[in-house]
Amino acid sequence: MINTQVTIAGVTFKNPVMEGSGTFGSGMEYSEFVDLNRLGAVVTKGVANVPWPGNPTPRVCEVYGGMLNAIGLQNPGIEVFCERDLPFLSKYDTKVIVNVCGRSVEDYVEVVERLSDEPRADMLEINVSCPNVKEGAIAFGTDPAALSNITKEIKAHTKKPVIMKLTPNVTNIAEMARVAEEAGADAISLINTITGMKIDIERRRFALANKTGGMSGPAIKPIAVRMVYQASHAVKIPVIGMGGIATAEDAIEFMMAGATAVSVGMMNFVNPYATAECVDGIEKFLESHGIADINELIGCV
Amino acid sequence: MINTQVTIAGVTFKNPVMEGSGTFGSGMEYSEFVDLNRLGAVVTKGVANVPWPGNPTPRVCEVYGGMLNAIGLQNPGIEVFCERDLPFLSKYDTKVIVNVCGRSVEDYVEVVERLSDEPRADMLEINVSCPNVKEGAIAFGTDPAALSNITKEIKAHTKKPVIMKLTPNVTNIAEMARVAEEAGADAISLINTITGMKIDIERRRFALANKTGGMSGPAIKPIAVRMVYQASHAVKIPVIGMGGIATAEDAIEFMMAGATAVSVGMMNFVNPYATAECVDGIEKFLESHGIADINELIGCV
Amino acid sequence: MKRKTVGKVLSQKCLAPGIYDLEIATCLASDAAAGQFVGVYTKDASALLPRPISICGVSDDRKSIRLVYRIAGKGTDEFSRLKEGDEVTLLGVLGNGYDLDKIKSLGNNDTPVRALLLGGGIGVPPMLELSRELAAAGVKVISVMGYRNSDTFLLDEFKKYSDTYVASEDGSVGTKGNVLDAVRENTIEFDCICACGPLPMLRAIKEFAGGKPAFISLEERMACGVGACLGCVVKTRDIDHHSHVNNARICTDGPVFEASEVEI
Amino acid sequence: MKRKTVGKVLSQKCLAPGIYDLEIATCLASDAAAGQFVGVYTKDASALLPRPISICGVSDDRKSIRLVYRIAGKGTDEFSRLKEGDEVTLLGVLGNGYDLDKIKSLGNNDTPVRALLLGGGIGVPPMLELSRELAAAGVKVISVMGYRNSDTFLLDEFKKYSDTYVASEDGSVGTKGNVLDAVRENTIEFDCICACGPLPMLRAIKEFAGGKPAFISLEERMACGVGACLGCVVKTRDIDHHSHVNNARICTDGPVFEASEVEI
Ligand SMILES: Cc1cc2nc3c(=O)[nH]c(=O)nc-3n(C[C@H](O)[C@H](O)[C@H](O)COP(=O)(O)OP(=O)(O)OC[C@H]3O[C@@H](n4cnc5c(N)ncnc54)[C@H](O)[C@@H]3O)c2cc1C
Ligand SMILES: Cc1cc2nc3c(=O)[nH]c(=O)nc-3n(C[C@H](O)[C@H](O)[C@H](O)COP(=O)(O)OP(=O)(O)OC[C@H]3O[C@@H](n4cnc5c(N)ncnc54)[C@H](O)[C@@H]3O)c2cc1C
Ligand SMILES: Cc1cc2nc3c(=O)[nH]c(=O)nc-3n(C[C@H](O)[C@H](O)[C@H](O)COP(=O)(O)O)c2cc1C
Ligand SMILES: Cc1cc2nc3c(=O)[nH]c(=O)nc-3n(C[C@H](O)[C@H](O)[C@H](O)COP(=O)(O)O)c2cc1C
Ligand code: FES
Ligand code: FES
Repeated sequence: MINTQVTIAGVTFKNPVMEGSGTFGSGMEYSEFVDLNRLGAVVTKGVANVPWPGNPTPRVCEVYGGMLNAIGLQNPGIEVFCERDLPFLSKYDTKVIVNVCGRSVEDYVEVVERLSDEPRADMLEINVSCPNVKEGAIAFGTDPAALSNITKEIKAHTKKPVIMKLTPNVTNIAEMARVAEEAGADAISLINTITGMKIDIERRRFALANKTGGMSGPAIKPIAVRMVYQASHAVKIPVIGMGGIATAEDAIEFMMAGATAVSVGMMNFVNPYATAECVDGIEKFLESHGIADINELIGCV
Repeated sequence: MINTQVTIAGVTFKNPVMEGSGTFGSGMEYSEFVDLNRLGAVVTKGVANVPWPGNPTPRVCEVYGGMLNAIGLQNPGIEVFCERDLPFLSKYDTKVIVNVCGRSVEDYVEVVERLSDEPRADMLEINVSCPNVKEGAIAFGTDPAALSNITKEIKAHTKKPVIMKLTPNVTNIAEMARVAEEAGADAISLINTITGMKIDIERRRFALANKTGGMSGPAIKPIAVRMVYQASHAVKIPVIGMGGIATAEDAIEFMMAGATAVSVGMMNFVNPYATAECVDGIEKFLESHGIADINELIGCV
Repeated sequence: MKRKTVGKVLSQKCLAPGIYDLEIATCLASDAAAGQFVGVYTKDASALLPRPISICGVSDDRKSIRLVYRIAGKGTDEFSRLKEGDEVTLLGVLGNGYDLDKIKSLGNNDTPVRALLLGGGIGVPPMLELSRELAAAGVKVISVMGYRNSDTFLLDEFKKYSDTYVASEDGSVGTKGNVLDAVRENTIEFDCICACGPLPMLRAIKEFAGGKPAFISLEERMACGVGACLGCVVKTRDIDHHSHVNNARICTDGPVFEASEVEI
Repeated sequence: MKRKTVGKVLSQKCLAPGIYDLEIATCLASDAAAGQFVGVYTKDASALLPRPISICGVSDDRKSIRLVYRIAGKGTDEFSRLKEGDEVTLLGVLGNGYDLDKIKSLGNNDTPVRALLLGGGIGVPPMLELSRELAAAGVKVISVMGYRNSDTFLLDEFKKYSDTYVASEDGSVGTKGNVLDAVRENTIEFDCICACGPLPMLRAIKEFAGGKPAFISLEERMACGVGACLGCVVKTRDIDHHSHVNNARICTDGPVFEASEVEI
């Protein structure tokens, strides 16, 4: 029997395959394509204390080997989320990681507290790295002191395990990982999108209404792998790796770099079966390589 | 008559198309493919005060839409450079930008001083951003104080216009641009490569002997465009933009983002005619769009 | 059920400069209806996102769909080189199409409902499948199709299902001007409007419709096509059921909306 | 003169499991010589760098080249699907091949020079063109080709130009073992060695050659293929002429080196 289970902060996942917050809705849309029971976890779209309308359109555009998005964290707010999305997810035998966004520490804390009594939320992922909202969410992710502060505040207000989702738009990812760990984070996830820009030269206009957007997709994978390697070697807490994962081979590359679990992000849009295919492919890889326990792969390079 | 000339720090280029340091040797190799007289400038491979052997192999690997390199700035040292490469380049009616690397401020200063009497070196580009040498060259590019210091030192030791080449591996590129400007840089160029990593999952080995390498190519273009936009809007000195440029359209996108000139880097390897095709394509674009002066495009978005 | 699936090209022809007509054998045909669309994947690894293209026709045996599209960039350029027998990967069927029951319900029992179909430019093709479906459902169809110049396409087929009028910007065929100019010129009467075309045209139609229902098909940049990414939203009059922030998703809540419901 | 140019596939066949033989009509054929290589471009936008593949043959009319390669990843996999008439983009001709004049000069006037050609695995193909050129130049050629198992390829052709011996790792054909085992087993005499194959084989040959000249063809990851990027270096005994740091560029200073000059 091959073991594909991984454990993060006491929560055991049947396999290390999740999807990137914001690329999978709350699972509902892709449940037509993928049996959600097969996933290690469903990571929900970022949710705030109140509904957020997000940014003006165009919000997405294609770039070489990837895309830019500036959704601006449109979300229905925590109430609708708890009433509709969590009950939907509770039908499935998978873990649920709720991604949380906010404009201020208080916003985050409000959401986190509201979720404390929701048994269906297994873990919280704190998005301090969205490059697409003006109000400073990204500042939490780029300033070590702010990251430390918000991590501590959140930890003080919830008993659920907390994953801090880091931004790649920093000089020193290892330092940010250490700051999160020291402030009490139970795990970190990375990378969020890298800030990019596209210009429509015929119209002399930005391709996105927001001017800049977050880049994701296979094009950013080498940067993500490097950061996962650097971060996971800087801390003892587990790392969830993502950035351009399309196949089981990509997932394994992240695990070898040091990730305990992995997320498929924009490649869901390109291949709605990508998460399930990663699960299958990882099993096949373990089998054909005679590896009894997936945990052997973590950081093995 | 359409004007394609651009001027940077008093040096006038017949057109804004150059190539990225290290991707074109000293022009010799590509002179079989491209008439160097057609280029705005030839930017030479980084040269140090003494010969550098560079890193062990494998030094390069392919990634989605780009490549990683960890050449480690192998170069024959400034003496051979002045005796062989500069005389070769002086046969051509193009500007020569000499890219300079070093391990310490003194190294840089030594090269810069040696070049002061070389009339064939029109400008100096100071590489403070190579991610592939251990000795800290990158530290000059990621630490504002170090960047300021080295810029001032170099300016104090040469009368030639100085371009500071910035690294994208920073949290705030606008700040780094401002630091360079305040310290006296005549121009800035960006982006150098982004640190990335690739793992060969079959062999459980890093694809590069150096573990990490600098990523270049079309995959990084949106990040480069964004940084050129941010940097050029933060300073008054001209910006030379690069990162994934393959076509005239790419070049124009960088100019619209704020670049006064542009460089073709790894795409020379994919299309050895890329620089000349950019020159042609830009002319055609100006013509078909009724633009009399290329300077109109700079930062027009 | 939505699927990503590989179809086979049955034929492709060029209808007008830059306009192509692609017939694809695919299991998606069994579900496809007027106003819906598919995502078409390129084979170009640099261009990963599916290209949304509307259903222009479904074969009678429901085994193939027809896409009519304009070359607008690298994806559609690649598609234009597809040949009989080539494979093409599709995501679909996507979106809510035109609500035929609603349209039928607009009439009274005596006279058939009169649906005015307005298509502008590359908004013409989806109207063809709609005209066929409406005609089959006993609705009286009046089609007014607008083109830039005399490079018209699909007109003969519209005539099979509808009274057909034409407008062209340069006046070379039909009414000189846009589709609404043609409607006015021909004093066409109708109970509802169904439209697809550029945003300014849709805005004008929203205004023009007055009290009558106008079903318009919207476009926006899309990533997922299935309602997950929230990339393709349009502002709505009422709170949307999904995000509760007056932002409907064009790919799933649309692309067809009642004009009065959206702020365009 | 080096060029990037589009060639046309004349034929492709599979020689052994995973080994393909591709004949391409291209202007590069006029300059190509044994030991040189071309960069072959994929059509896959995610895989941009040219794949270095050695010249396995040049047609008599110097209008086409022949490449024999093993499927090793996504580029070669794509190439294996090329069919007659397809276009393929090449960069070439690259590198310095074997120095025929030098090899010829190794003999005395009475007896012809005896060149021992050693090819291992996918190092076999470049030896074929070399055997042809050497034979044409009046050199006596002895070929010893090593394979993993009985899936040999090109052997019949070697026999046209040379005394031909075989080694296989599993002993299923020829000498069981590697090419040097076969050389010893057959007590082959020679004036020089020309070799291409995996690094351990080349290292053993360097040792084995003793005082005799051994020309070996090296491999390294390449980006530009033309000497500009300094990606593909090998440590050299002497200071290299380009960077003056005992690092020669395999793509331009090689890929063929005298074994005594490089540190492998
Ligand atoms: C619901 C819907 C239905 C459509 N139906 C048709 C149709 O039947 N026939 C037709 O010719 N066109 C149709 N379009 C427009 C069509 O999607 C674009 O022309 C096409 O995506 C352009 O792709 P490209 O690769 O050629 O262009 P590129 O500019 O290279 O595409 C780059 C990216 O931008 C997106 N994009 C570019 N233009 C548009 C656009 N107008 N709308 C949405 N995304 C765009 C592409 O999908 C791709 O992701 C429809 C659009 C939508 C949203
Ligand atoms: C001078 C030279 C001559 C060669 N001649 C032949 C030949 O005649 N026949 C043959 O089958 N093979 C030959 N090779 C090896 C051949 O280049 C690789 O097998 C091929 O590049 C693999 O490409 P891929 O896309 O299939 O593999 P991938 O692994 O997908 O390639 C990824 C990247 O790695 C590079 N790469 C992978 N393997 C090698 C390798 N062994 N050497 C250099 N680069 C590599 C590719 O070029 C590409 O840039 C030669 C290599 C060199 C350096
Ligand atoms: C359309 C879109 C929306 C996203 N929304 C969120 C979000 O709400 N919260 C978050 O933490 N990350 C969000 N992300 C980031 C992804 O979860 C992921 O970190 C990133 O896209 C990199 O992975 P990828 O390259 O596989 O897409 C979003 C990404 C995309 C493409
Ligand atoms: C093989 C290689 C070698 C390089 N060497 C240098 C160098 O010596 N000095 C330098 O400043 N930049 C060097 N660079 C960086 C390029 O000049 C350029 O900034 C970067 O590659 C981004 O542009 P691109 O995406 O067009 O390649 C090198 C890049 C590559 C790919
Ligand atoms: S395209 Fe993703 S929600 Fe519509
Ligand atoms: S591959 Fe660039 S120097 Fe050899």
